[in-house]
Amino acid sequence: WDEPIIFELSDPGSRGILIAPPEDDVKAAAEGELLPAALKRLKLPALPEIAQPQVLRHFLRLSQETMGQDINIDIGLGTCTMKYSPKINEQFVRNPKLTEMHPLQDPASAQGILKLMYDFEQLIKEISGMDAFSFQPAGGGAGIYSNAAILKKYFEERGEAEQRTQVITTILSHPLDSAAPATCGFEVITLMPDECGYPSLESLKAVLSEKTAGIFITNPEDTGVFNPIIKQFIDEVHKVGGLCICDMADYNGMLGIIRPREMGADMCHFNLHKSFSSPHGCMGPACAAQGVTAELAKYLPIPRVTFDGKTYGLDYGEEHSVGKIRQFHGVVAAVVRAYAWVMSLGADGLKTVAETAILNNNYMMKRLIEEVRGISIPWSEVECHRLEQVRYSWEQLYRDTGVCSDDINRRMQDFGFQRFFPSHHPLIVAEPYTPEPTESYSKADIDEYVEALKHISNEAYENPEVVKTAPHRGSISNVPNNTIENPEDLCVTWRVYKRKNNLA
Amino acid sequence: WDEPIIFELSDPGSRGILIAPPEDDVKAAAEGELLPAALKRLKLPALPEIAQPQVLRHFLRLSQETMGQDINIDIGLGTCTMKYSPKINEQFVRNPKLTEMHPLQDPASAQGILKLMYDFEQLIKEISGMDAFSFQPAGGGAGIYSNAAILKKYFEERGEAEQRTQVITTILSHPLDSAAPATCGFEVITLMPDECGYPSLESLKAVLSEKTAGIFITNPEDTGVFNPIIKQFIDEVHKVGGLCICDMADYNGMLGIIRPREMGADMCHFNLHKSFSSPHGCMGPACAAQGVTAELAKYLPIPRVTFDGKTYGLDYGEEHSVGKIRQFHGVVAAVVRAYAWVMSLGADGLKTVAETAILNNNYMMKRLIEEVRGISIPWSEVECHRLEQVRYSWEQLYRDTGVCSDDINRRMQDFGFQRFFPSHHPLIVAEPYTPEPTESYSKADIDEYVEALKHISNEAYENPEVVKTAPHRGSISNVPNNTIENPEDLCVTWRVYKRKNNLA
Amino acid sequence: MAIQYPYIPNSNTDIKQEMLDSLGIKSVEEIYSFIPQELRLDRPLALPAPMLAESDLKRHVDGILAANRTCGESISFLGAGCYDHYVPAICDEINGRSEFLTAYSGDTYVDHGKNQAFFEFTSLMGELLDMDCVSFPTYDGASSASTAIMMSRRINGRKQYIIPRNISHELDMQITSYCVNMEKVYVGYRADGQLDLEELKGKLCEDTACVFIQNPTFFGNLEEQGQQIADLAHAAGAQFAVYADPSSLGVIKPPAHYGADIVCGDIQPIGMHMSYGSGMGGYLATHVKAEYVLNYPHHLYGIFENDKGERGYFRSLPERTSYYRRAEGVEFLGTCVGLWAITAAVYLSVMGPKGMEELGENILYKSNYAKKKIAAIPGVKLLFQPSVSFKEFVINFDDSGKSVDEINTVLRERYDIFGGLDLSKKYGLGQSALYCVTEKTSQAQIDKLCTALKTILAE
Amino acid sequence: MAIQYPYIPNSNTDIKQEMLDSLGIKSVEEIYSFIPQELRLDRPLALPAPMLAESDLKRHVDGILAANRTCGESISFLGAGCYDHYVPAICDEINGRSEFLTAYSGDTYVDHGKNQAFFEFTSLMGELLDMDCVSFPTYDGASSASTAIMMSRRINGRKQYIIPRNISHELDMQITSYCVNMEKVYVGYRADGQLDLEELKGKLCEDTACVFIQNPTFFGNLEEQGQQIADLAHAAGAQFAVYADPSSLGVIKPPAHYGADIVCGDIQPIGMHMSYGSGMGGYLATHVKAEYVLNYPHHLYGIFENDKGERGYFRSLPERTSYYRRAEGVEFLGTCVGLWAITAAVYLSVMGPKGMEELGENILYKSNYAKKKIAAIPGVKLLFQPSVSFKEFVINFDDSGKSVDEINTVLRERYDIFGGLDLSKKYGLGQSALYCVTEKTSQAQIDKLCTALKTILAE
Repeated sequence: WDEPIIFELSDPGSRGILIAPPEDDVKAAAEGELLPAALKRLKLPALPEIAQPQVLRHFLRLSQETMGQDINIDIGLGTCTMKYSPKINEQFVRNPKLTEMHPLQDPASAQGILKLMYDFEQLIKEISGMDAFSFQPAGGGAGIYSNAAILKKYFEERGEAEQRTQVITTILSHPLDSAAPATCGFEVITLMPDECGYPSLESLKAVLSEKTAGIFITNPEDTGVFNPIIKQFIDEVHKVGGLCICDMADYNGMLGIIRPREMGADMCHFNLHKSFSSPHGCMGPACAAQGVTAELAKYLPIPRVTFDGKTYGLDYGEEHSVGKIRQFHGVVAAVVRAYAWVMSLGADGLKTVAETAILNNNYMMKRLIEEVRGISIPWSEVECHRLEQVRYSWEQLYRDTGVCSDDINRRMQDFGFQRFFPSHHPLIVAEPYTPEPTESYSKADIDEYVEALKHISNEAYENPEVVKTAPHRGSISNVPNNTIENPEDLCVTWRVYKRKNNLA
Repeated sequence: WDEPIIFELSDPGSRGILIAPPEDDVKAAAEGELLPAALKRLKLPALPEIAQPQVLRHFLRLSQETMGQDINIDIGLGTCTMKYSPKINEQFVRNPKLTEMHPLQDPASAQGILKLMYDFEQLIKEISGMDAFSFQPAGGGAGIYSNAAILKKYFEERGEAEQRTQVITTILSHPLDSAAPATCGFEVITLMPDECGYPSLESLKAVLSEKTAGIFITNPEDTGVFNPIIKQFIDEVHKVGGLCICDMADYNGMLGIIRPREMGADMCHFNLHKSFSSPHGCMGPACAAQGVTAELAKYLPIPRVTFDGKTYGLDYGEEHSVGKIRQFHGVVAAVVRAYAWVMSLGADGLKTVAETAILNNNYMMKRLIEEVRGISIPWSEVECHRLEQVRYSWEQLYRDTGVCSDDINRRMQDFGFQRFFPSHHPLIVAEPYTPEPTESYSKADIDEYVEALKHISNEAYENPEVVKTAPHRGSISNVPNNTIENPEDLCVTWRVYKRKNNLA
Repeated sequence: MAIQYPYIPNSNTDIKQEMLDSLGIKSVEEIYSFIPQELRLDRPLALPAPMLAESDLKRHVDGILAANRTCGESISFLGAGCYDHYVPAICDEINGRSEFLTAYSGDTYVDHGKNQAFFEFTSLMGELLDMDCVSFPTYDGASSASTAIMMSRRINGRKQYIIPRNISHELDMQITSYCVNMEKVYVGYRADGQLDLEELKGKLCEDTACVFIQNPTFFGNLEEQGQQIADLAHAAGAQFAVYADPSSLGVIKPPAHYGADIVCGDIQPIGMHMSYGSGMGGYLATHVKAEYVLNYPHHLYGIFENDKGERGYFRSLPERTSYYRRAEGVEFLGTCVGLWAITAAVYLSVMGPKGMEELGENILYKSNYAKKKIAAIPGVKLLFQPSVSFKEFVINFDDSGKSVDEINTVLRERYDIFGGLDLSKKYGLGQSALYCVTEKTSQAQIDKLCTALKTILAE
Repeated sequence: MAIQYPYIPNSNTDIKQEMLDSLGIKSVEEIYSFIPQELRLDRPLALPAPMLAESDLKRHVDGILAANRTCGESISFLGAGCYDHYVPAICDEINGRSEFLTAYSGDTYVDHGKNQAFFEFTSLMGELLDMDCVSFPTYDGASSASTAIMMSRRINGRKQYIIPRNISHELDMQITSYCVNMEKVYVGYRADGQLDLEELKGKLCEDTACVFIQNPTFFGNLEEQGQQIADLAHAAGAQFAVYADPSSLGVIKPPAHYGADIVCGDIQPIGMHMSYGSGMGGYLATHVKAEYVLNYPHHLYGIFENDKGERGYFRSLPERTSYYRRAEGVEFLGTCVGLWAITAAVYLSVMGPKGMEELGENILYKSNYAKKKIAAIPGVKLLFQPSVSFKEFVINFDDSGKSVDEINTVLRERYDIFGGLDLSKKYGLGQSALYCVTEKTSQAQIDKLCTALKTILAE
């Protein structure tokens, strides 16, 4: 489709939907103007005016130009855990019994959803080993932030807030394990990996002190490398009085195998829109289930769901809580989906998820390394243990052919695949590539995906131009010059674009 | 997408969904085998075995390779009345309050749907002027057949069944106005058009006799030509004792303007999946609302919905009825949609539908004739009145360039349009082309469509090969040799295809 | 100002004017002024005031439908041709896709995906039925049954069709409506519900076009003499047509295995919601022989391959059809149930062989359990014993002195249970009712029914 | 045999074996055996038995949700940040599309359609707000409010933010959670609900980063002194940030017209179902000036054109963000509410300027009607008169001698009405409740409420 911008479809005067006028009595009750002149909008907003079929067609076409997990073998987006979101769960969240619920209804009229939230808390407590959960954070970042907020509050209540100002993380933990504590006011110390792909215990010890508030750590790291001495890490942090916050966003390879409790975590978060199958929705709405130990439970955001053996309720007690991280109860729809997903699988099913994710990844890793020219795995010299994902490098291919990771990425689309995720910043691995073949893909899917990479690698060696100029079969072709120097050149609205281009 | 046949995705052993085993007590109640050996299926059906994400992906991809009205400017499919099917109406038919209704429930538990069916009958009675309706026929053909069945029954009850064996239709009426009465056992006489595009009164008179059971006539005819002397036609048929059955399938240009009652119809049918906006659903499910005069009401299929001023009921009286045309109550979902659609528009809105359909068509007709080389309109010599659609001819273009209507049709896809409908058989108009720009299209849509035709016409004159070898941007390219000579070469199942091609 | 209708872009006042101007006219009425006044309505339609706002419309329609009491809210034992099977979410997802929902008659190129889905439907049904030729589905099972019978006539030129007395009355009526100019001959059944073979022998003659049976029969029991019936029919030179429930075919022999020539039935059980009967769709299958193939009225979607190895799908042998040959075509062919074909394809793909087997087993166990438990209730008799039944069975209440109507009313009003279909009027079985259980019916629901019946019959 | 999970293709026993073989191992456990035993769970998870059949799962979850009583079933007057507006069917259609529902972070090429929809969201919001820069939306309005305040600090380096006492307590709490290391200063309001300008003047100082207001205020009345507040803030060198309800902007001046520098709020009212609070999403808008642009934490989807005239969309200036700069980035940025951005774009496209105007008018009329009618009930007092209110207003019950809690309980239990939010605990307004009406609220519902209140208060 060569679909115009929605404003270009406007026919002044057309209507996409009509609004009922107020009832006659309601209208009659008005005396004079309802708005003082000072408040009245003088000119209607310049929204487009389009009849309904044309609006529908426009957005349907845009949807077809979008590569959701449902429609492609979405192995490329590593660290994102692109897995199947069962369609039955969408029926649940689209049920008016959920959609028409106001978050401030009296709990007496919300017993269904409160029960479900309460029950899911019991499930995820067992899955994680943690003692209490909040589902209020509406995304992974918010989950980390909420943990940082508890960390702060915890030391405030202990009178150590002034002292414990430092947070430690690793460079290959998710960037938000650094950014969210920083936003919360902590000073962040970042550890670098050694030759195994994770920091040494010594490097950790070197930065621990009475200033240490805690450590925020992703394990496996962003690279898929699992830090096997995580427990020692955590023990060391505990020794200096700090808390340990485990980022379990990418938990898919560990369900039923490894729990934050056994690692020694004081806090953690799980992204329900990743391992627990709530769909990603073009980047949200999402939910981070924030789990803490019993000692820290009182600090969780309010309200918390309660159960007295008969009735479900809400506790709005503010005394110790960090307060609000998101309005109301968070993205409850994600909790509904995650609940349904866990209930559909049970203990054996969850472990099968993890083991299959690990198997898929290791199978693919073997094929890629053995069959695709120019690819390699950093930190695999000693031994190469990976769970559910791997960060590869196209450095060799780039040196050999001049084709870089980004070129390959654009070329993947021509084979009907979503782009791949290269790496978070900073780019420690050169020409990075981080796929994650979750349990939702069949062996045939993985094989098809590997074949495409082989094909592209061969192209790079034989006919690099075709890769460099990709995509060739996408909605648009290569768009160069996509960066701006001057922030005031930013053009994120049609009105600005029109002005710059002298359009009507 | 280059999507394999579903069987090719099979991984033996995989499951797409699991079925609950019977409860333990239920299982325990069984003694020995539940099925005698003679009844037992010995080998499971060779259905594919595929996990759910892969099944979903497969059919989603097939959906993207399908050009629904929602997604394109579907002007081409004339006589089909491709119009907008409002999305709100889909919410109604997907409401469990409808989907979970069994058709044989006691009326006491079905008052909602019965009221809606009853109320819609009142609406369409006024829209048509007819006195009674059945919504049982599940498609236009079934509606015509049901009318033929009443025609037969009517004469049977009058003792004239042996005598009145002939049905008259016109060659440019819908083929089923001929086929359905024939299936019902009538001898069909077909009138040919004169130079105005419809048969002369004389040609009708010449075939009328005491053998005449009735006339089945579409007006406007399949070509968009409106027969202005329809009333005289009907009067003549009535004079010899025959009944008149008007095919109102394509009623879109007449809503609020012309009614079968004023034409003098004894019976008629409306396709709710055309003018009344129920979606076409890849050819059904559909509904023909069958309308008759008071005299014929007792012959309608059973059951009929009744209302005693308080309660809605069902009358299963078989005495005069033609019985069953479809099981239960027909496609009630189409009635729900049509009801909602009519209620959303009202009298003014319906007339606006018709007038806009006429305006759109006449606007497009003017542009095509004036701007597109090689196109013409048969029967336009005397005067060219068309309501909501037109049958054009590409004969001139074909003579000039060798590019035929079918070539142009394939080429339309390259511009993002659904194919066009050429003509029903027999092809009286050479190189026919019958578009119908219903009220759902904007002027911009029509202009875009006309521009494409202009472009293709120019191509035909300048570079005919590109048109002849189309499509170039479709899911597949031109597939020659698609006809079979020997019926036993028919290959409508994968099992036969595999056998023929020696696949595993 | 005139209303600018959201569904009608060119109701836009300015644009309408622009278009009128380009045509050089002042009103649309000028375009149709050639139509005689006597044909034209001289007043506005007398319709209720419209609900122009979508929110009003929604409130209104939802309000009407709210008066329904559904099988999901109550406990239902209704079947009789329309069944409350579980519909996998993925079926609703696919048939709700805008592209499929609003496509129509586009062919090979533009609607490649739709056509492939159709081909997959016929292919999947071919496996389920173990037959090579399956057509695009028609309106409902009764339609396909009618065609099966008329197809027989076209094949052998004979006029009579033999149907059993344990056929659905509604199905019978519809066959009668369609099979005009043919003669219906009934054949009886024995106390155990099996066809009376002796009577059949007596009725078969050289004018028998076909023998038609339902299996399971309308009364739910399985016909065990399929092969004998086939042999008798074939010996008489007649076709043998079987109406089979696709939901049974994961465990029960497909008719082709006991000699059926033509197989038909309804696809509603495999993926379609009941929707007050909206979900019906008829399938028809035969072997690939000319006499059958050329006698289908329906579209036949054939597969072809071009030299690039791309596969495409075409309507094959269209010259048969009424679209090509009008009155001379094979019956008539209209818009049927394409969306249900796609949905059934999704259903069969997601169920697979094991799913169909488990479905069948589940239902067999449930009917067995329900029958046993109900048979133990005083005042109740199970008919057609000891035949095995699938999904449905007949309970007779004659000994209780109560009518089915009375019982069902109490069940509904007091227990929120929809009792089985009342058979007391048309079938000569006294006060009998046809009860249905599916995989959705739980043991608890069956138990609840039994408790209720026990109480009611003891009153 | 092991369960073959439908969601896990390679739980297929044979295929799993094939893959294990190709890796030369016997079990998956071998792959993760390098992980120390002490970290591994040495027992199966103690979870309830799974509901492997989709039909069981559906029955189970539907059964749980059935215990909810919804705002559609009852009559609700709850608002306070989450609103029961009508959601056009087309919004649900688009956000239910598989492609949008399950896409994630694909960029320019592969997710061209998604990115265009994002750009359209920001562009449409730009028109509604009359501002040039709008970011990808964040978690909720409270998040965007927090960023508005922190952005002010980043711009002018000051530490204090001034917020009015008529702010939502939940919003206030969340701002407090996020705006760490800043100082909150409250400013009061007058009896008519307007900000106390004198007090504001006294609080403004050289350490004021910004003045933040809600308009409409949390109590529903409109703040009429926007321009004066802006002038005072600007005179003190502070930013002026306004939290505005997008559903009001078809009739009410956008904050940019009375001097707002930063505008924020929640998009839930424009196309999102309430879903127990799931539908929230925060927008943030400013002018296109470097000091603002570089201080957004969010994605900014810019449009670019290549030499073929094709337009593409990129995340612009990504170096600002925490994804690029970790702890040094502007705040943190995570997965937010992309699907709601697309939905809001559909909503605004289908509503258009007239739709937004009519929506606003409808609500103005309804609040006016409801206020008048309620004010006439003995024992009831309307607060913050004579200020004009939009959608919400505060009723005080002190004169009635009854508590809001008592009243709401009776309303719910006896009349099936959800009364307004109880303000008696946090706001110092005595027994007061915040009532909300939207375009979905009918006159009949308001009348029913009045009748009920009259009866209850007279008891």
